[in-house]
Amino acid sequence: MIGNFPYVTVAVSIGCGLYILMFQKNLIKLAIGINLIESGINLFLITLGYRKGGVAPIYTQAPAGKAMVLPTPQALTLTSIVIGVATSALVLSMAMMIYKHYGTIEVDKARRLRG
Amino acid sequence: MGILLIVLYIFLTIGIIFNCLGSIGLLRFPDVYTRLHASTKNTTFGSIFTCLAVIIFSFYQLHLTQDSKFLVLALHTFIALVCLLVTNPTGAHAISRAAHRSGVMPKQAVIDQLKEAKLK
Amino acid sequence: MIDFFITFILSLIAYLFLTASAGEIAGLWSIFEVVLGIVLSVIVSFMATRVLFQKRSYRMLNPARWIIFLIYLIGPFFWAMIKANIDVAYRVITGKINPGIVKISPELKTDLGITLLANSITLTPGTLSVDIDEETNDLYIHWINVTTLKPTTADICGTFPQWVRRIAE
Amino acid sequence: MKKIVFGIAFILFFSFMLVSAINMRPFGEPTFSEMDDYFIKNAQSEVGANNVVTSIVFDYRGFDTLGEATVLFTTISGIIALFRRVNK
Amino acid sequence: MNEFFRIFIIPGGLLLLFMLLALVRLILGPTTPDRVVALDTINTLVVAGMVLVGAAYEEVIYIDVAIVYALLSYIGTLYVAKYLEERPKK
Amino acid sequence: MKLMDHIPALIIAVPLLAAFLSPVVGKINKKVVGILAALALGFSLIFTIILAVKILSVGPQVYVFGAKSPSLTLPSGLKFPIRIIFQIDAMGIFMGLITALVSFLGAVYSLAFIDKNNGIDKYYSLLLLLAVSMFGMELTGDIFNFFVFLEIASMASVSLICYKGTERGEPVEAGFKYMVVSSISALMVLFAIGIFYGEYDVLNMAALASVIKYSQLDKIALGILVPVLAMKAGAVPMHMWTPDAYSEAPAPITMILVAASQASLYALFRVVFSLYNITLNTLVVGWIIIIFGLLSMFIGVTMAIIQKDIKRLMAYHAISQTGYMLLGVGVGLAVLANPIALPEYGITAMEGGIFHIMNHALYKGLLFLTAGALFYRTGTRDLDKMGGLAHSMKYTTIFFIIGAAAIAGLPPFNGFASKLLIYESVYRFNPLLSIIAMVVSILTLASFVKVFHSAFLGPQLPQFKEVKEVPQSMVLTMAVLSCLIIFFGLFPDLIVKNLVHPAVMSLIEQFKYTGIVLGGR
Amino acid sequence: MLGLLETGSGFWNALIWVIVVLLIGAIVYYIRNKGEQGYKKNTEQDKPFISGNPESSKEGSHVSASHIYWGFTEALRGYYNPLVKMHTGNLNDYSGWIVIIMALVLILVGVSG
Amino acid sequence: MKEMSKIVKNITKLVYGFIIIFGFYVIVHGHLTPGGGFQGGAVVASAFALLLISYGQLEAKKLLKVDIFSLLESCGLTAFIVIAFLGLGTTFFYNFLANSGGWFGNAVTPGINPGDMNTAGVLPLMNMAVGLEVFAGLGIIVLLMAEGAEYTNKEGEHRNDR
Amino acid sequence: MSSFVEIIHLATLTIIIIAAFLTVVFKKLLLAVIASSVVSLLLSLEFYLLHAPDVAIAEAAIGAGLTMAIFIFAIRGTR
Repeated sequence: MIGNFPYVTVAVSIGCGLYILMFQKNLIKLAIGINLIESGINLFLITLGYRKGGVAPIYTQAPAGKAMVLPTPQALTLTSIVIGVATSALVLSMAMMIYKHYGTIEVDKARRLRG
Repeated sequence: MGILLIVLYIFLTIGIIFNCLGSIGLLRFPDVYTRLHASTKNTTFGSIFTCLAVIIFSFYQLHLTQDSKFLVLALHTFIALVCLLVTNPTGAHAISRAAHRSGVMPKQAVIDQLKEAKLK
Repeated sequence: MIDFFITFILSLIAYLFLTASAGEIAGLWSIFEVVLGIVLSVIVSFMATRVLFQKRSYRMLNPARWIIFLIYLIGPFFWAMIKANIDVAYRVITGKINPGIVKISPELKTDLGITLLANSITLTPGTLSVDIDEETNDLYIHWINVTTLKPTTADICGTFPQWVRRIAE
Repeated sequence: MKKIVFGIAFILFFSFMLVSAINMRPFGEPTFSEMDDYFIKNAQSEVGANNVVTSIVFDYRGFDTLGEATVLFTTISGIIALFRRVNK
Repeated sequence: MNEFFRIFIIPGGLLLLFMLLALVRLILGPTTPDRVVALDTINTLVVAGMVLVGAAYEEVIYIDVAIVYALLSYIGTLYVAKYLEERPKK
Repeated sequence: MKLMDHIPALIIAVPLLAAFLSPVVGKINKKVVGILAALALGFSLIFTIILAVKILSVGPQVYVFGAKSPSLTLPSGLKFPIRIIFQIDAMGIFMGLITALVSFLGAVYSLAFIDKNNGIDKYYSLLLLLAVSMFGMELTGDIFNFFVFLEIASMASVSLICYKGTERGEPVEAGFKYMVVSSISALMVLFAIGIFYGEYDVLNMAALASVIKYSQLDKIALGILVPVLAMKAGAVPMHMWTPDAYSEAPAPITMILVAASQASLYALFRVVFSLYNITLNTLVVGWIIIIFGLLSMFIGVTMAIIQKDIKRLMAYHAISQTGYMLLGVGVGLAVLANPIALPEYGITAMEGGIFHIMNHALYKGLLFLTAGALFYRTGTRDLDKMGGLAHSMKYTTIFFIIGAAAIAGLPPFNGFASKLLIYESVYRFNPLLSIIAMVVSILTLASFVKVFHSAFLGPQLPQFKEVKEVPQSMVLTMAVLSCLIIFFGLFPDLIVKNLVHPAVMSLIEQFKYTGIVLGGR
Repeated sequence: MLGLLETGSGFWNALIWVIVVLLIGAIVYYIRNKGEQGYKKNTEQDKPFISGNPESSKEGSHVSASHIYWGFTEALRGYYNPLVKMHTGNLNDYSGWIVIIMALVLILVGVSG
Repeated sequence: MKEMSKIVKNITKLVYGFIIIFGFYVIVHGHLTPGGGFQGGAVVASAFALLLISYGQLEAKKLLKVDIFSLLESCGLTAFIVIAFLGLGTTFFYNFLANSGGWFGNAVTPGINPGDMNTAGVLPLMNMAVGLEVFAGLGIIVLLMAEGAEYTNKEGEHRNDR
Repeated sequence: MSSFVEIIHLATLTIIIIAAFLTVVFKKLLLAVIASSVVSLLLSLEFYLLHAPDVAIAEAAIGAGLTMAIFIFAIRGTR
């Protein structure tokens, strides 16, 4: 019934992020776009590790007699989440500095480097 | 067991009904403040009852099986409930204050003494 | 110093509450857990003492106040909450509202008291605390069903101010 | 003009993503799970941790975690360097 | 399916489904505070739903997530409220 | 010896420890930080050389993190490795040598170049982290670990590009652009990793290479990985970040950034050769890489001719030189499945391309350093405002001539040797490509004549009367690079036979790469 | 032999090249020495002339960078104009090109099978 | 950044300590319950964000110092890598304490168990080190960005000059 | 019964998709940030439902508290 709907969600999320990066003109919006792609990929990794009828791979007071979902993607996603927050922090502080120097955060106007 | 189950079902039903009413109120009411009334009160109240259901049931299981995990379940659910009780009204207060200061005025208001007072 | 100690005890209680499970001490905690909890509580006390005790008031240390607080929570507060929810449910279904923002002066002195009152008001019949006057502790309240244009404190929050005064002042 | 080209490319790429999403193995049924089954089975005896995820994060793939902590450190160094005031 | 699952999954699921109603307000909401209220409602529902679903799965450790969620969604709400409060009036 | 076994870990761990300590050291004494960084990178260089000698004499090395012994890749009863493994073959250590050399020299050059304001400790710790991340990308054998190091590399390089951003807006803008494109690329790499993991439940590259099937999803992963890594290396038409970033970064950082983009180039080769090898359609993918190379060469050099900013001009040349590497290796890939053409000219083309990586790092580093020296003394990067600097900066002039001759492919410098290898072998593949490469070489010479003329020649300008030669440590760094360039130019056969040829063979022979980890299969 | 690099269809040896260059240099120096040496320093004989005219002042003779290769860029105007216009410095274009190339490579890889 | 209303401030007072102790609980129980260094560190850092938002910048700056956080961050990372170095007798990142019987060295009973704190070797130590690093690091990010917002926006340009 | 779990999955994923679209559509930055925070919070719920509580805690802590905070600082800084 659920089919491959999680994967479709992943594709839509990444697509929305790329759309923002390609067509929208605000630097902070671009950071949101990167965040969106990030969330899509995190969901992708976790979805890969899901096993139907499984429980979390933690033995502390777990319900008896059930399979466990795959733990590796969870470890990878943990890494990826922290990297994501680091990325957005850096991007946003750079956007603030650009505003400080240029007085604008529009992509069209903040382009002194060209040619 | 029978009485317990009935109590449980009653609690869960109350919880669901009030949460549902909160969500519907969020849709039906005309402005921010009245929506806050619906969402804050009703969802908090509903959540109290669902959490209470879980706590009661886990105490019953603890009594039945003497397994320490049900104690943990009850305690942690209680903590979650307390967090919800503390944070929800404060959040509502913050939103309503911000809304009023950012210029969103209540609709169909018969009286607005705050606007008259004009804090800062 | 006493601030530090109180924070320490409170955080230790919170920690032990969180970690209660099987173990040697009282059947709930292992020794290692408790030792670790003490160490962590000391660290937390270093971080949180200055936040928790900005004004040196130890009024809340009296156990009698805690009991009154519990009674208040279970008794009048919970009853008012039930009333509030049925009231709001009625309004959600029928859509009858008559809102307005009114001002009341509960004349509470302490910060904790006014906080408690404001949060109680938010969760009880037809009222929502919108803003607070920082000097005089007057509350501005959004009232969903305005009956009088000049309400008294009792109109809006019933007996709450008395309870709060008993608890926090 | 440029927007049209970008739009076409975006639609193409997006359709590729959708194709790969539909071609992915069915949701919730991993085909191979040799590595993860090893982790689930042996984490308790080898590392001694109940939480398999933590034992992967800090033991089996501990070097990744070092890298991850380094990413955070790098970012913070960068932000401090960016917001520093130059003393002249 | 054990007893827990049978009792708790349907209420939990229903609570999570009510999010869709709040989402409508998030889409429609004429002003920003309306949308924040919708966000707040979603958060409360999610916390309650998480507790129920965790109980249904009989996984006591899952409740920690609900606590974190309850505490931290409040911070997000405060941030938005603070921003709205300080926004210069037009 | 016990310590010998742990060298692969120490290469990374020592600079990392120094990077973590440098904020603390910087609080105590600001001057020591630079020396600490140079010292740590010097250790890394020594370790890398020891490791290189070991690898070239004994064979590829592995290092398993956290296992019961450093070479225990497979616990009993498993087909695939479960821990993170450093698998270092000739290609990896070749890139590692470049990185170690370039980052060490960059740290030494920075001692005098960067003024001692309150961000100095952050500068050195970021420089160390950039070096660490490059080592990690080159030595690691785990695909997710590669992603982590890629992310560190982009963060560190962005922060360093923005280092001057407190005063001017342009560095921040360049950094922002680089950050956005590199995070897109890193996320896409992660997506591809997810696809691989979902299909095979394996994260080790060698194990992945042994099971890969080139199915529909593998094709999509390839189609994502190739452009994204080519973008990080600066291939046209995704090169636009390169001139911005290279021209706005401080000079020693630009030198290291060149090496960093070559690390992504290395990753591209690793993906195409070691991961897929002949399972993929070599002709198509080879031609895709060749076309990237051609476009990069031609557009890079033509854009360079019209630039007025000296570092921007050199940045476009960096793009153009990247094209040579892509061309050489692309030809090698295109004939990979052809057992006749491969030994006849394919291997030679790849030798040319990979030898060019090292040469490029050396002479482009030297050129950026001379540009930095000019900026250090004159305070401008605009060629219109310079002139007559040969009168006052004799050493810099000589180093610039050496670098320019090397990049233009004049004999007897090292650029000629690698370009000759590429020309001759590519001519056998397709004569047109070879001719285009030669034309590009001529245009390169032309544009450097322009720089030389307008910056160094001419009468001494009045505003530069006070200009002196740059400080000792900067001259020393440039002298070391020049000596290496001349040495490589005079004895290219030593390098090609001992370093480049094993590197090429380790790329081509996939079973060797998988055999390190999975046991000779 | 030291320095001998096999290139597939020939060889390259930098040492031989250097020796040849040195030899040629020696020959050139020798021929140059054969020439007449009878001019005196700091006289009319020593002065440079450009096309028979005396050299103009040094400051004026320096050609600044943007004027070098003016003819080249002018002749290739049709090539340069679109190329320079392509380098807009607009961040949307940067990401757009990546997506375009990814789509193209995906199509090529997918079609070729 | 000004302070918020009295109600929010008072609630912050109560919740702040609880969030921190909860974050520490998540950190040290990383090998038993969901959580670990990163999650717990993020929770603790959120407490700092809460303090910052409700008390305003001037007040929060008295309580939270960037320099101290920077030092703590370096300490955490150095501790992490030193623990990794200590395993160098066998390999880098070797878990030398697990199943050794000493500190954190109890053997765990296989299968489902209520969880013993005293297990898992170096994992709790690493959790603590990473937790220290992460909460200090994210705290620095929040503080610096709050300060940077005052520094870069137009109104704050003249007002806020350290 | 377990098909009910699938319905919950579907609802959560649908909300994620809608919120992602809203992120694109909203022109005001604050609204876009709110929508992206909805994405991140619901993602946390989805992780929870997929039995990844470790990741759910991380996503809730970082997505709800910190990402919101730094985004709002950035909006304040560029005003």
